[in-house]
Amino acid sequence: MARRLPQGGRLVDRFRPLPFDWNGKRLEGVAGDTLASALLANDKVLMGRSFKYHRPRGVVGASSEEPNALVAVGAGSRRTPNLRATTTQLKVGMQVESQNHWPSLEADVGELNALAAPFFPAGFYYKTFIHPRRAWKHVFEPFIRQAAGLGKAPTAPDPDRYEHFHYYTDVLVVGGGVSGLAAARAAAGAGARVLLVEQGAHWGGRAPADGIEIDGAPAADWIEAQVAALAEAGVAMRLNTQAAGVYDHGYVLASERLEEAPEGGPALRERLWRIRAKQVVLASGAIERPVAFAGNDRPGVMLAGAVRDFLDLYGVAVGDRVVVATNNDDAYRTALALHAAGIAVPAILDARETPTGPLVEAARAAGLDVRGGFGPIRTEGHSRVSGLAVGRVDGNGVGVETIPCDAVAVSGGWSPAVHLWSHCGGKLTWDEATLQFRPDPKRPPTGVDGEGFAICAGTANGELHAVASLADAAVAGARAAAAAGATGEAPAAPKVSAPEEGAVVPLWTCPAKMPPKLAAKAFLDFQNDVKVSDVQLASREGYVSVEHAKRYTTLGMATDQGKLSNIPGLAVLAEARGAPIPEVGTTTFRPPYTPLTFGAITGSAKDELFKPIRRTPLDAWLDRHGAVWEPVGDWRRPYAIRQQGESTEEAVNREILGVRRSVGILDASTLGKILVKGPDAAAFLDRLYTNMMSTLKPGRCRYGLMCTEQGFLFDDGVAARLSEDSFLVHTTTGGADRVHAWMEEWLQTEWWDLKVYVANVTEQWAQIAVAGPNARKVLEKVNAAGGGEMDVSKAALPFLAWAEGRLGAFDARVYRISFSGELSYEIAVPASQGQALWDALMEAGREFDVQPYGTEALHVLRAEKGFIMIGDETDGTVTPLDLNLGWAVSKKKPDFIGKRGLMRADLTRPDRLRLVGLETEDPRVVLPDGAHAVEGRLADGRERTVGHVTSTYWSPTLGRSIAMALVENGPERMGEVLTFPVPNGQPIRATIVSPVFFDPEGERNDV
Amino acid sequence: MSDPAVSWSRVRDRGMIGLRADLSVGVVRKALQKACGLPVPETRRLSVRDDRRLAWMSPDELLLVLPRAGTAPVLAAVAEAMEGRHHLAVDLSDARALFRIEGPGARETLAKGAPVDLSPAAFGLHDFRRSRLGQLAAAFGQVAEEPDAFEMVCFRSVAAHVERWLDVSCRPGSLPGVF
Amino acid sequence: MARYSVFAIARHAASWHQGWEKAWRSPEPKSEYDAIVIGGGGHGLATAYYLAKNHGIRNVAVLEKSWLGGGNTGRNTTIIRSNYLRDPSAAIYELARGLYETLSQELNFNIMFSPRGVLMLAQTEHELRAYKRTESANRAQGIATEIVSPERCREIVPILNVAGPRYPVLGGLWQARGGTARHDAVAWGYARAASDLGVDIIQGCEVTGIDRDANGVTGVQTTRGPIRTRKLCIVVAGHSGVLAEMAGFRLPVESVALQALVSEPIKPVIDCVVMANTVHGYMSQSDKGELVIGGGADGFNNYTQRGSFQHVEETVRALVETFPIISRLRMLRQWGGIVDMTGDRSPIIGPTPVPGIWINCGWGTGGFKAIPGSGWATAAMIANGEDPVAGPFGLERFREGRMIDESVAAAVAH
Amino acid sequence: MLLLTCPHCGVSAEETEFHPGGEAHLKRIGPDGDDDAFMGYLFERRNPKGVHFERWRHAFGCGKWFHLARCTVTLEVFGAYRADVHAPPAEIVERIQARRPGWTPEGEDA
Repeated sequence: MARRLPQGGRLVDRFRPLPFDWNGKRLEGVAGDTLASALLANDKVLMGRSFKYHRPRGVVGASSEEPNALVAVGAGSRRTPNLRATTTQLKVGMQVESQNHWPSLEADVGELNALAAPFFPAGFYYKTFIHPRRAWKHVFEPFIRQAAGLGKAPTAPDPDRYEHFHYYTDVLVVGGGVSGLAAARAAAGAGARVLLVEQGAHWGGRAPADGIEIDGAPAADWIEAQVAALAEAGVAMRLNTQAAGVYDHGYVLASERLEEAPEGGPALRERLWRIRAKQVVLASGAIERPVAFAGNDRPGVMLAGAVRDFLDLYGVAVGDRVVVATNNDDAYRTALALHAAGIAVPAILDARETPTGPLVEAARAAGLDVRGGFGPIRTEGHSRVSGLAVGRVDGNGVGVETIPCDAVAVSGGWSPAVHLWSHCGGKLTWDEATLQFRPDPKRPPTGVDGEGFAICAGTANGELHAVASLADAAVAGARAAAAAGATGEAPAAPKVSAPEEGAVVPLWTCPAKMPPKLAAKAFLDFQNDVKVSDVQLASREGYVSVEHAKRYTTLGMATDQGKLSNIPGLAVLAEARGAPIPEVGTTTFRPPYTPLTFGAITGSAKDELFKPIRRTPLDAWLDRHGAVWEPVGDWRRPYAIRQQGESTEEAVNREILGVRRSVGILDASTLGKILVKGPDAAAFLDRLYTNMMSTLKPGRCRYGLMCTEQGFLFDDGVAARLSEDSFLVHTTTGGADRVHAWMEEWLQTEWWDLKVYVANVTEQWAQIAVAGPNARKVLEKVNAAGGGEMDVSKAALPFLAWAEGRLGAFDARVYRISFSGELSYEIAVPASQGQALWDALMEAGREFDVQPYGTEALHVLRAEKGFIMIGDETDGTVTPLDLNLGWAVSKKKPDFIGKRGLMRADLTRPDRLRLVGLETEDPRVVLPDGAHAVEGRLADGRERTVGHVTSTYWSPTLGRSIAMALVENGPERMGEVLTFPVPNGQPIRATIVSPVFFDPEGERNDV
Repeated sequence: MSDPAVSWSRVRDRGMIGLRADLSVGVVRKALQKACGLPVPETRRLSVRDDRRLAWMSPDELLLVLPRAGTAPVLAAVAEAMEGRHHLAVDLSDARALFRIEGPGARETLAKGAPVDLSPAAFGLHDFRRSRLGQLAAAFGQVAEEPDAFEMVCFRSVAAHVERWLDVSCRPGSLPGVF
Repeated sequence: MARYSVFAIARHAASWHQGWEKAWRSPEPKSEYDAIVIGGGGHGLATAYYLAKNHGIRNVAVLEKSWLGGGNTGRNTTIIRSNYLRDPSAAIYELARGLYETLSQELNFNIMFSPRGVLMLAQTEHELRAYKRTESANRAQGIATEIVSPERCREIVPILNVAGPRYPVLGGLWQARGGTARHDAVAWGYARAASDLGVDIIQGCEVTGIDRDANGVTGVQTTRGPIRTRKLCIVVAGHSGVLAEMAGFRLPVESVALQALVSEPIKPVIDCVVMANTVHGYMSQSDKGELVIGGGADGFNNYTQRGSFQHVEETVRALVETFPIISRLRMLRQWGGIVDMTGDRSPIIGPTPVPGIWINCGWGTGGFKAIPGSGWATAAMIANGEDPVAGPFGLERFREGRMIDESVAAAVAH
Repeated sequence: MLLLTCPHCGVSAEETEFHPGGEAHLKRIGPDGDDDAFMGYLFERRNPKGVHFERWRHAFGCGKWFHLARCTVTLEVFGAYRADVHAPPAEIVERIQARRPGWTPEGEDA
């Protein structure tokens, strides 16, 4: 059985027990445990169920490569699925559940899938479930979806917090093993600014368990000294920080795991480091490879290195009798460690015919039974290994003997962890001698200067032996520092003494030539249940590109991203294709290296920080007085201001009638305001607007249109000439930033000869529209009350004039412009004065029953007058002429933006959609938004549309519905009736009329 | 409730003037220095004198921050000094919001939102930078050291968002502690 | 070619699946073909299939420089919908959607078309009005879409946050018969069926030059030798400009990176496709249980198949706000594809300045959903010289200014 | 995530501070240009696999537009220069030729 040994375990404090729940049962681990070590210590070897066949699965590795031991931690809003038990630190009271089974981990009915396995080969679902057609959606797929999917999502929003942190460094070292420490020491020693990150909770990695000496000291002591020295040297060091992805120009994301939340209160859970490094040293280590043999997925079969880790780091024995199977020397360390800990190692199966070397001899000397040329053929047992049939690796797959055991420690060799290297384009090269894809130093990921910005170090560079690996790491650190501009002398590489190791031989599958029966039980990708037979089948069917094979079998597409399965799978594919491995190639590794929490990517930008809301100076008042908010661009504006017990619709109608009958006030502060100043300001605006602005007199305003180069209308507004050389350009709310950027673009990149400066002063001003027959009276009262002297009479301030001066107690600019058709003033004061002005207007307006109104009333008021609205009447394909605004498109000007575009064939087409008004036959019926008019049918029988509604409202002023529409030849069809089909109802009939429904002569604002 | 190592406040009594002119011209720089009362800063730097700051915004743009009462006189002075020269000077006192972030943790707080190297080695006294704070445009400069103090301007309409952001980013125990 | 079925599987199971034949033939290229399609993605393979199936043109080769479906066909988020505003778009995407419904049967290859519905969220008044306009246009176009209430949105997608503080959901445009399909299977299924009709599927064959004489195209130079033809169709999303240059004309396209990502697999939480365009994110859940997520594209020319992280960040931020329960879930894998962007973000299908050469490109971010319709219409245009569905997408529209612009609304309202 | 250096404020900053603006050195076609020339100006952008001259704006920084010479395949940046010029300056061309032997601006014009 698996158990905690009475002694050993460098990372655990066995005197600090930590109780936790496993599938509802109370278990006990100790401080320093991972979930995996704690579960093994409790003889919980079965930790999960596989994706497809729901086969019982135990832990295979001891780190981030783990494919099987995925668990859910926490409950409710804090439930986090698919966490690796091997990388999750045990915390007191942790609630842990296994996944993907029903009713229970031990008895999962899904396991029946496994019996049917022969009928579920790779790609079986492409070949089945085809008939009957509807069955896929209604029968097969729902079943598949339920069966798939591993863990369950949380049930409520995440209570915890995340944040981002930007960090810049000369050298980033990824990996805190001895290689990473050596590289960091070299880089820092050379004078570079260094950040060192380690995914795990401790420094030094596995070295202490490997019995090597560095600079004459045991690895553990050396590590302790180095960590202290690096901190002393000012190296920034982070544990529990996973470098997730390497991106262009040396951009690296790393996620730092912070403390889990105390019960209740929100915790800062993860910090996403957004690192920009001049050079990146990848000391990410190497990953041990499993071996594919029949039943190799049975709980108890583990990687030899992991078995050693559990023993050395946590004092946990994975079994009482452990068979070791290997093709290299490193696994002997595991055998020796087990033996030394008093655990039986009945045999070491070595694929090499005559293994030799110090480690092998040490094993023999310890009396261990080393069998050259032998390997694992088949496991026995059900949800736990009970025995291993062993045989010749070059045999026919018949076991010569079955060794009783409760664990098997397997090593198929090691592959450098090159994922981060290849995220950003680093290439790999196959090394036949060491049987590994190594980073190709000639083809690194390149940075902004076109030179490489990453260097692999130590085992991550394919230097598996400690002596070479630390030397390599030191060189890498020094090179990185130099490449980052550091000029200092890097310290000498640490001296390592470690036993010689013999060469590795291929051991992808056992036996090498697998009979189909065994191939169908030999797993490559544990989590996705991809077997040797599946890859062979993919090749047989012509899915021979590695990408095809991967996608057809799903090899390497599980949550471990193929860390264990990729290379063995590739070898099996190469074998099946009869091609050498490098010819078959390897797949591209995509970020992230290990899964990255969405919350961490979001950072603090959630809930009220999700996206900034722009607020006007009157926002608070409006909010207090019943505003119903709507987002407009990045602003929020009041759709209507509701009074007690009033519906929004009632409020809108009241506001409209208030304006028409007496007076209303509107917060127009969001309108864009751009100051355009300089000797060439007028000439510049003549090029920007479709109409003439240079003829505008100081003190006057003019409505203008702006088109794109294509000739499509994109913004409109009123420009006021402040002086000979300066204008104030009003834009739409959403258009302010775009128009400002548009102006800068033309001035900087095309017309840099023009002497013009522009400034976006939108937010400097609070702007309030006062509209209605009594508007002037209100202003006069404000004036009187505040002792102002501005003359707002028609004579002094006629329509389309503006004035600057003292209005009441306010220094104001007052514009006689109207978007409602009423007598109307827009008053601009510095934003800090906005609320005071608003209060003064409310006060002065009380006797006229002044109505604050919102955007919907504004829309209806303008529609009653037939004024267009950018975004309603326009959609990026509408010209000013389509909107009967030809009068605002200069014929005189030789050029303006859009003039050439407007000359193109389709824009001069006679039958373009053009703006008209619509009156429904039944005045009470309001046309739906965007309703399309149909006439006759197209060749294919569909109804032919001749136009669509652009704006449609109930007009309380007119006591009927009104609409504006774009209709083929519309203006030529006055009086004709159009038919608008509507969902489940009689088509609506409406008559084409002028879009100006109210006060066509414009008498009301010209007073 | 914020971390002892950092505190922030909204500064409300400042005026701001946006200036545009060709700063490569010596006489222009002299004229502006005279009108503003402090030298035109070098690229990405800040001129500081008492309670006035003049910030480099772009090759042809400056931002003057000063006591509100001083705004109108300086605008007049600029108009006079730049008479006949192509320029733009405009009161932006109400268009921007000003924040002060101070304490040993100020750098790391800003670095949570700004993609800028804020380490002491890279960002020093009177350095000034236009960048972003999270999703927002922001400009900040270091106005004092030991302890560090930064002043930051953003658009007035999003000041509430920035206040909230600073609240969250200054929570106790949330400083990485690497600067 | 032997038919696929559950019985076939059972039969092969007895012999440990040793007896399966190749899914498609991979012959040596002939010296001449009646027609050549450059590009072994979904659009190219579908074009070849319909040339053979609908028009009896079977002496056809598909030349793929790498592996079938290795471009955007194998890199997209597999959304299938036809709820477009403009008539030409609606026509081709609805043709495609209709063909998708029966494609598994047509090809005898389960492409797993799953009409689980596509919901587009309206999160501003302006967006809601725009979707109402689309719904009305769709009715006339014979496409079944409907405007649904926030409550109904919540019923369809229980994990949806309809009352977000920033952009509450005001309603949605719902196309019940939109959905998703297995992207690789679409390429493989077309390849297998086309091969069965006599089309030569040639992988690892890169076109290095295009031969022409006074009368137009005469053939192509490839890494596997010259091949003669008088009919050439270029269908190489992301690299169209390069091929066009070989043929000697320019295209109004720019190649940019578009990114997508998936989460770790979880038990089903979302049944349909949800698109939240105001905040720039869309999400569905694959049959494997992965949340499949996409968002915005880079704004600069890029051939690296790697996008910039801020787009992933923006998309994830948007979706965490829209579906708050995903905050603790994790991104498993992100990747990029190279997409052709045209001046109006609509595709280009039609003849080119070089007689005998047709182009099919510019699908931007939305090509997968169109594959069957695109192949169908392109094949018809090659065979008949014209086609009502493909017709409006010709190059000349850029000269005339006849934009097919789906990005309705140049600006937001006052 | 590109790392770009603004030639105006000299700062090397994250891509998120910039806005891309498409092909550089376009010649604006006005009312007297013919349809083909105008279509070319509006839509027919260079889309090379390799050296690309393009416009960027330091939108969150100094607000200035500038030109960038960049490889669209490796993302190598050859240099940035001011926006108010009609062609890349000699030192940029030299830098490109040093990095991409055989490349010529003329070739670009093909």
